[in-house]
Amino acid sequence: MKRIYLDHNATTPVHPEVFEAMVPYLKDEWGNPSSIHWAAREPKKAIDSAREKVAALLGCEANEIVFTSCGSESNNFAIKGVADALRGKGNHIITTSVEHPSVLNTCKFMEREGWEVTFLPVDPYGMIDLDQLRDSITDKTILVSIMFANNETGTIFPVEEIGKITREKGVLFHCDAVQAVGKVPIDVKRLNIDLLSLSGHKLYAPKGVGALYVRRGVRITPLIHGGHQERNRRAGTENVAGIVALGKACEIAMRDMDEEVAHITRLRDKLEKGIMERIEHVKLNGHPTKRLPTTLNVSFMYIEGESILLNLDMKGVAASSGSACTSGSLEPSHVLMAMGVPPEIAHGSVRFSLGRDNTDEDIDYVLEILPPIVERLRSMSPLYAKVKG
Amino acid sequence: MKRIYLDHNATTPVHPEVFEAMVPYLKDEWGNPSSIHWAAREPKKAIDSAREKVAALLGCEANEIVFTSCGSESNNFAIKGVADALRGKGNHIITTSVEHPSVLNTCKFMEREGWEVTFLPVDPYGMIDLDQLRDSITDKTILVSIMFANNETGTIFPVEEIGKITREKGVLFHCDAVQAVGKVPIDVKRLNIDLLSLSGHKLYAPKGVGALYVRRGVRITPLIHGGHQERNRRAGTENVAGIVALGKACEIAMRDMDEEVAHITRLRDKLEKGIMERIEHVKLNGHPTKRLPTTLNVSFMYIEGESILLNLDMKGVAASSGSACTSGSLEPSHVLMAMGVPPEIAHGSVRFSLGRDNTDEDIDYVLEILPPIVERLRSMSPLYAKVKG
Amino acid sequence: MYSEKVMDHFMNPRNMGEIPDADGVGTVGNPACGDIMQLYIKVEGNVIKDVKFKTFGCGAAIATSSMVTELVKGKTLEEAEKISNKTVAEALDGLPPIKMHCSNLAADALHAAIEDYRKKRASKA
Amino acid sequence: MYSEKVMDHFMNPRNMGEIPDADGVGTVGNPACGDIMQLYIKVEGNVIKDVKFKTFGCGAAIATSSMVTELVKGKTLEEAEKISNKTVAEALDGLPPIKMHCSNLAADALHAAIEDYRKKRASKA
Ligand SMILES: Cc1ncc(COP(=O)(O)O)c(C=O)c1O
Ligand SMILES: Cc1ncc(COP(=O)(O)O)c(C=O)c1O
Repeated sequence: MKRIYLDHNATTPVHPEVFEAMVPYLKDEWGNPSSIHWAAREPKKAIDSAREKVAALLGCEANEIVFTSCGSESNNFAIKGVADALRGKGNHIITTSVEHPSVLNTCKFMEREGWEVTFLPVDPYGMIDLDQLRDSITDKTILVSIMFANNETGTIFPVEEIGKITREKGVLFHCDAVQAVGKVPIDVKRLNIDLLSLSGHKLYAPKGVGALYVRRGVRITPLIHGGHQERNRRAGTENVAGIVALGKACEIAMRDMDEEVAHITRLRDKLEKGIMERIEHVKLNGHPTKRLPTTLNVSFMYIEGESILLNLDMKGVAASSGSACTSGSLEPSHVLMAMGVPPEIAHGSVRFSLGRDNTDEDIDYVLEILPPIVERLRSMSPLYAKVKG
Repeated sequence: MKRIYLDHNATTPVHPEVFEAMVPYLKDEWGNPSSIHWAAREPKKAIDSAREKVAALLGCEANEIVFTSCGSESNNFAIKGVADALRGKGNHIITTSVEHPSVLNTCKFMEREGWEVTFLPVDPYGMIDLDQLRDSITDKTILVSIMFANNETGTIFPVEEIGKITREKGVLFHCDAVQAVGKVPIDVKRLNIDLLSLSGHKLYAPKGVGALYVRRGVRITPLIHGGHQERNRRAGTENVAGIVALGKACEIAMRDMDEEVAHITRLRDKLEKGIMERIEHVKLNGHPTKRLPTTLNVSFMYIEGESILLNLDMKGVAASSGSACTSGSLEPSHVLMAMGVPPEIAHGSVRFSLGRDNTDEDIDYVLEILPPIVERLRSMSPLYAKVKG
Repeated sequence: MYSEKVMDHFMNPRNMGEIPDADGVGTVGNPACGDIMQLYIKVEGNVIKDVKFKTFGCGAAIATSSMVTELVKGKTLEEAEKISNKTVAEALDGLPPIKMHCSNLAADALHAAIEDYRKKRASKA
Repeated sequence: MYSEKVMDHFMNPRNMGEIPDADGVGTVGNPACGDIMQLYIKVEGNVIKDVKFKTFGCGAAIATSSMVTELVKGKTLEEAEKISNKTVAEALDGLPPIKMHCSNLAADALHAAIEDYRKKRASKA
């Protein structure tokens, strides 16, 4: 069967070069980098070199990178770690209502712990209001956590402006850039970002490795206490193969980003245009232009997302409805709800997210099979019957 | 050069069968197990099957296993998670003074958070006093965290008796079994263990994966908040390849444990006897019999451990002095200090830890090169000069 | 995630459509929850002679709608009233736990249609 | 972790041993810290003619001991007094940060030996 993968925001395949780079650390170079004998030498060097590659992609120093196990850990570490370290200074955190659950639920946990959290609303494009952000910062505020780009809609936040505001107000800025790293050029110094989360499996490295950039001088309490790894910021024997993979993936991202983004953007735009031309009653979710090149989120009105996905899957096409991480839930996407999308339209949303290996044929195929699927489901829908009269 | 690895308590090589088992999940089956399309199917099945294998080794149900990124995360999760969930019930935790830093430093962090922590002392063999444990439990106690076997000395704790006491007193028992899993049969139900930590890279799986057994009914707050993974107990896209590897490693451990343990015990005893016969002024650290089959910790009096390790390393022999995780520190081992070993003798400790691939030739070689190394270093030592008069 | 039977009923739903001159119509669910089921019945004597559905919802919602129409066709009203959401789920070889509640309303739609039929008859009589 | 020079001095220490009739002996460190260095000097006129060491300690401790004996041999006492722990570490192409303090006491041992020599001379005079 044809297999077309359009769910790269959920996870990406492991890049063959990444796989090759990590294999030696699963076979012969399995030593513990903290040991002081031969078995440690190569793994230790490999970690140092990976750290430099990640740092190069973000425009920071190698020792500002802390390796973690995933994007969720990075987000928990950033928020809980900064909050703990600065609890003498204030008790207020600002975030948005469209963050990934690993930020949102962490912030809700912090509320339960007695912190005050402002969840900034968004407009119908999923954008925050910068004035509202500025006005929300009080002398009790210690942290602003706002994502670089939204995983469901691809909407890109005005990170540079947010960085200016937070720096000016003297509060820390954590940015969940899990979806943006490798797809958008990021320079943490220029953007005044103090902490930044990323996750390997969103940029062609395997699952099980992530990183948190922590600007030199930012105080942070470990989430995982124990040994001296990661300069006392994250205990646990290092996932050497995973870290090597992440380093390699960052190196490849730096090398290929321009070309890849051009390719992906062209295909995404072709898919978007094709859908809009072929199918009626389709609503674009997210910002029309300030958007990740990978992402197309649309609602097919009068029908429900999962039933579309199942039909696509029967034809070999993988997509998603909201974040894969939240698929355990039946609530309509919190992101679309926050954008004011009516629930029945939110339920009909499908996210297509593209990657480096997608081709024109992939898009042509989807554009061929999608209209009859939508039509068939609409023919079953009591809501559509009303529209058709 | 000859390469003889006697540092298996720091980390183990990846078993070739484990490597083979995980490769497909790094190459073709890279899907996100939470997705609802073809790419998720195989990864999801693989995680379910790995969970059953881990559960089988521990004698528990599959849904009592939560996958984590390492032993340190499991320990942090267990202690912080139970403490948070039960904070209405009490504010007292009991542990020992010889735990791994990931327990010890977590408990010190808890103290800073306002918790009361009892660090039970140990006798010269590294054993706790069960009466003292029983007497330490008050109606404020919510958790006892005691390791299964010590990573530095191999001393095995009376886990069954501890389980009886904690169950009788109605407090939870967390057991850091990172060093014991795969080397000692463990049945969490029979032993009345409520939470148990393990780490993949200590049993021939790669670094970057661990697990926490959480008995059904035990309330625990996540350490990593976010998505619905691991039944809402640990957010973050699953490290599928690592989890598969851990499952395979547990399966192999179950299959090979008896044979392996017999082999390793024989070699360890040969090494121990050989050293005692060939070298004067050597002190065994840890319990002479209640000890992991893998571990031999000895102090070479009048000389210092690192200088022995460096000499061994020059000859291709990898060993360690205290836990590799603490090698960033210059303090003499906290474990040996707690056992009352004088600091200069603690500084002279070397831990040899054996594994499945070690051979008689390995031991013969070490017994050949070690005496001249010790002699040479002693000839440089002002302390030895005094003894010799 | 779904059983083969669910997927079969989802991909090839039985009795999909409307009955313009239905004797009873039942509608349950609401768009906010992501599921709306509409069931039409044609009753002769005491027997359900024809039944059709329209559904807005996920795979489970569509499959349970289809299954309930199969279960009910030719049954007396009393027999039909005994069919529960659980019966429907079992006939489909089970549903994922998370789908047991919200997307498993087909029997409720059936009962609503029967009630509608009874009300209409009562008002005619 | 260690430079090649450190490893060379560690594996092939220069001037290891004691001088039974030393003119000055310096001992620094203590076993609790894991390092003890003992330095013996033989002085002629104002010049260090011979120097030997004994050390209990890690690689850095042994290498710095060896290095300081090389640096100091043939030097005047005044020149020797200018040698600092930093001088020794630099002569070894650096030490790991964690070793810069505790295991880098060789110059201290040297200064202690010189002081011992001066005291002895003073008490003889
Ligand atoms: C007893 C014990 N607990 C916990 C750990 C931590 O395991 P990891 O390095 O996987 O975090 C270790 C490893 O050094 C250990 O020996
Ligand atoms: C924006 C964003 N943040 C965080 C995460 C969490 O990353 P991980 O699954 O690696 O924990 C994701 C992945 O779904 C994401 O899209």
